Amino acid sequence: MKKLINDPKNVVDESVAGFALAHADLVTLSTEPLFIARSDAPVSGKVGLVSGGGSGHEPLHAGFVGFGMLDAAVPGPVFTSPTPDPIIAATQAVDGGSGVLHIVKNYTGDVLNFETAADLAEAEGITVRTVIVDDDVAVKDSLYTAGRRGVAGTVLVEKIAGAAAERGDSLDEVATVAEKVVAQVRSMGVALTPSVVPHAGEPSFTLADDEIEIGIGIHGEPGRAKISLEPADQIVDRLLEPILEDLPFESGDDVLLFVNGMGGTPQIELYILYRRAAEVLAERGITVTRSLVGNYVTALEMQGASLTVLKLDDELTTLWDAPVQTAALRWGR
Amino acid sequence: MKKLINDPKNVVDESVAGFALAHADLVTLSTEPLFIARSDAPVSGKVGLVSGGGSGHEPLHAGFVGFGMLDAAVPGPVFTSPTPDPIIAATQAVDGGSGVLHIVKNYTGDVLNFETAADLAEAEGITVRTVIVDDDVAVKDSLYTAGRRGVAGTVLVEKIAGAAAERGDSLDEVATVAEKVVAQVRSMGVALTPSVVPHAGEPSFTLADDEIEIGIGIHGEPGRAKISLEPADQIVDRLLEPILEDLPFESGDDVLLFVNGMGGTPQIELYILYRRAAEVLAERGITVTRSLVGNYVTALEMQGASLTVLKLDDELTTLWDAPVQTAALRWGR
Amino acid sequence: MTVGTDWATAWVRGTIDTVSEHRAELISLDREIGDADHGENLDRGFQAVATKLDTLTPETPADVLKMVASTLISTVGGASGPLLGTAYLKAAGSIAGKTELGSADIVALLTAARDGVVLRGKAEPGDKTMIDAWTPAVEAAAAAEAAGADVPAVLSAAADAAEKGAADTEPLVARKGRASYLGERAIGHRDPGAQSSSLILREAAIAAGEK
Amino acid sequence: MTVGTDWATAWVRGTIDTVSEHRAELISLDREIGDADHGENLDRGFQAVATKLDTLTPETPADVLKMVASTLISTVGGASGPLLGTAYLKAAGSIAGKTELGSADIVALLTAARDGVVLRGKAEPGDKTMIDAWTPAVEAAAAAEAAGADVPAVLSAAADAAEKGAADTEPLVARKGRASYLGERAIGHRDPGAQSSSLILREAAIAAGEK
Ligand SMILES: Nc1ncnc2c1ncn2[C@@H]1O[C@H](COP(=O)(O)OP(=O)(O)O)[C@@H](O)[C@H]1O
Ligand SMILES: Nc1ncnc2c1ncn2[C@@H]1O[C@H](COP(=O)(O)OP(=O)(O)O)[C@@H](O)[C@H]1O
Ligand SMILES: [Mg+2]
Ligand SMILES: [Mg+2]
Ligand SMILES: [Mg+2]
Ligand SMILES: [Mg+2]
Repeated sequence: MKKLINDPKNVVDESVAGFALAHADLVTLSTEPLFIARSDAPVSGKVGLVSGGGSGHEPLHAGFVGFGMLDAAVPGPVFTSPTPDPIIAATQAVDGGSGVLHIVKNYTGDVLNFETAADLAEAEGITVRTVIVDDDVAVKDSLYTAGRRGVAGTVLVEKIAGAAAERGDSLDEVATVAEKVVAQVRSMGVALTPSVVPHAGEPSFTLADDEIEIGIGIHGEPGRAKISLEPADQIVDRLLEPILEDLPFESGDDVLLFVNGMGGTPQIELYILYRRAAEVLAERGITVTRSLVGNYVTALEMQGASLTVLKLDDELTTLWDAPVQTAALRWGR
Repeated sequence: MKKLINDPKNVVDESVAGFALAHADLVTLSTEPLFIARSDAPVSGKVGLVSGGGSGHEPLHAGFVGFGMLDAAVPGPVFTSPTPDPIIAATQAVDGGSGVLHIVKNYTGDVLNFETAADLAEAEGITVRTVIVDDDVAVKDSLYTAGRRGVAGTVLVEKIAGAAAERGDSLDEVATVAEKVVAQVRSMGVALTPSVVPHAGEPSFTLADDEIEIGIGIHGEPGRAKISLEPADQIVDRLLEPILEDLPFESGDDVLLFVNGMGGTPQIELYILYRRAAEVLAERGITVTRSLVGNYVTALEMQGASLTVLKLDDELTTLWDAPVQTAALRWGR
Repeated sequence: MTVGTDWATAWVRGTIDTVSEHRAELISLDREIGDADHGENLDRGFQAVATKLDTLTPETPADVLKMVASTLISTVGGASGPLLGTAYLKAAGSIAGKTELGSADIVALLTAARDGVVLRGKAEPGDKTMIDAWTPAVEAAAAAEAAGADVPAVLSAAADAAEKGAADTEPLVARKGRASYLGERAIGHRDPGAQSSSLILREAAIAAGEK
Repeated sequence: MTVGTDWATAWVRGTIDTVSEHRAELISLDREIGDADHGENLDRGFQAVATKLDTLTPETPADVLKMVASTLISTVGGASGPLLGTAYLKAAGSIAGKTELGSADIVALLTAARDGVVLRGKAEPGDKTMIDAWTPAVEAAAAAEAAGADVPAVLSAAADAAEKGAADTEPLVARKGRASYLGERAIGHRDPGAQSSSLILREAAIAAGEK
């Protein structure tokens, strides 16, 4: 394991400290308990948005704290949900009197810790609503599993809900928009190499020199199948098929196409994937009206990528286009 | 070699095509010869900015084409300078009548091909000036070498010169600002793992499990020394010392601190480096007034990072802060 | 024969040590079918418990278990933090105010703990979770108590059953937690949470003086 | 004995093949002290030359060399593209208009090529570049011509000297090109550009019928 770290125990604290230093114009840092909040939080009258989860997925979530997106991000240890304490503290810190929305990726740990935090925050008099993101179509038979995982689609939920909150929507309205995004977004990923959790020091899974894992999760949880390495275009077809079938996306739909890098994949490869995905969508009569390409929801240094498709309508498009000013996503100001 | 590619021969063409599709609002693509230009090029009366070089360093350069930065980017084959033809074509495409600045990283191939292109473009009646970026302090004794390499500092040159051009500076003025940035910026990098050029199929160098390469170039050219893996803070100290000594940066200076990922390094590690670098600068009385952290000048999937420090004054700060709208760097609009 | 606050304290001390000793093993079980952090998570939690224990002057066993509950909830995170935290919290509730616990109290405590995990996690037996250690443990403890066993024997029966339950998770497909994403591929691997729960229950028996 | 357009065409055809055969070897030399693309760069260039050659109806050797020059400049990129392109361009210029070349013309051609590389790249002998193949080649050719050698013998002498020159780059520290960043670490590795230039010069001799 070669990493640019000091003591593995301090990875999250030091990284978050560096993040807060580098983006002091956007965020403030709380160390005890650990969370990152918008520097102007709480914004009076605005619905507060809190997300969080295990670290190792950067820029998710701290990179999306700022105007038009999240009010606070709560980083847990690497690949481990944060405990309720910092979630409660972050919820209190960003409550502007109009309630707080928790955006939670669907993992047992995240759901349980946010649930506990929401109960306790409600007990303190803060209205909390929770939206669970579960966009990963790789998980089949969700009745017999912990349910679909929340993966790259989370960024789209955070951006769009953030814009709704910023324009003054009520907590229920923001939650409704967030749920609409969840209902209309689907993702699936592939890994070429595993990632190494710093405190574990060993890869979380192994792949042979010519093997890839289709349907990988963002913690390196195995996916649908290990297969032999194929040309990128075929891999795109393999990922896109279950995504398109699932909603289903249909001819005439307008969509946002999001090619997400898992952390260790060079950008030159992400755009090769984008090219093919755009081609397939065009063949099916689906129009890509918005796009996003880059490392947004990562799994440490994993080599791989995920494809995400979100069905757009006027409301979602307007909210996507609205100004956002965060470390990792910024436009319009 | 596991990569998300199709035929290695088509990597650049397919990736650039995907890029142009994903960012059709910002850029237009020319395929024969291959270059990416601002969608509103040529901007009448504005100095045109053209950069380029081998591919594999994305988002450099195409990711920086757009309002307030480059007018065109010319991608060569992976790690190989483009030939003069596309450089000439790009130069013609973006000439708004006020001349064109070529921003060239200091490698023999880049310098020679841009030089030939500039000669031929001048013969066509376009005034061309060239700025050579050579910020890499890892190369010592530049008298006895091809000179210092142009690395991550190139982004800062492109942003600041782009802002100068956008506000209406003349070609000479834009060139003068670009040269000022070159004079005041210094970088140095480290690699933990090599990158694999698609057509070569093998790593360009090897590092043992506990070895890192200090002073690496962005093509995997070896650096100053192979050493044993150390804690991140020590690595930062090792990189920063030659940078600070070289200009030298002094107590009282305002600087932009730029931590650049080489492509395969997770963001969580980049911010750990940022934290220590900011700490060292503070100890020396140097004030970080602007910052940039991310994968901006990469070497395919190489794991590693570089540190860049730019001495700022009011003019450079204003130009840095000016609006920019490109795929990889965007603010203010 | 009954057990009291000293037993609860000894149980927790034993757990701190056993979790620390088995940290790597639990990480590696979790690497196979999860995300390689279970040992790290529990060790972080029980090290925090160790610090708190030094300053605690508990009057009842419930005081000890309540502290463990809130510390685990505050420091573990992941799935196991709220689940085990709730287990300790409900266990403490079931013996609130008591200073001495007999066999029936122990059965009530174990049952409450298990019910707490089910309440939060909604897992059923056979889902390949920590429930597969807790449920056999509760059943074995109840049977032993019904047969007149004393506290050490009840706890030994619970620990034996939990160990067997953890081992019996190996052939299962998981239906809860991260391992559920694996489908058939989880077969052949022991559930890390069931394993850690069986370690915890063994310490309860040892603290009561099982031979 | 003189050589003409057929010789120039044969030389270029031979070069296309030898570059393709040695592609991997040149990549791997460049991997050691550069960026692993020299074989790829030249092969891309000479494959483009191959396409052009099929449609070219050259009247003089200079026509052939000019086409090679502009094709390499347009397709190779990197350092070697403009350098070798200039070499061919200047070589063509030195024999402009001639249809038959004697020994003195060959020496002039080689000298012009070498001077072109120096003009663009500013390298000196001993800098561990392609110049270390070209300069001994020019000198050996001039010496052979002065001693009355015919064209094949002049070109053979040049190719022999270039081969030796390429081998002699091995102990050198580089002072130009990417390898210069390596300092002492370049020692022990042959310069890829010197090697490819020696391959090119050998084809010139073979095309002239060297035995
Ligand atoms: N719904 C659930 N009910 C009961 N136990 C569960 C449930 N989900 C997960 N677990 C237990 O939690 C263990 C994993 O804990 P841990 O690795 O610490 O958390 P995480 O899965 O968040 O990384 C699993 O081995 C399993 O025993
Ligand atoms: N300044 C120079 N003068 C002469 N030859 C040079 C010079 N710089 C580099 N070369 C030659 O170019 C060769 C490398 O070519 P190539 O690998 O194709 O280009 P790049 O270095 O741009 O990747 C070197 O081996 C060397 O012989
Ligand atoms: Mg976890
Ligand atoms: Mg090259
Ligand atoms: Mg786990
Ligand atoms: Mg090369």
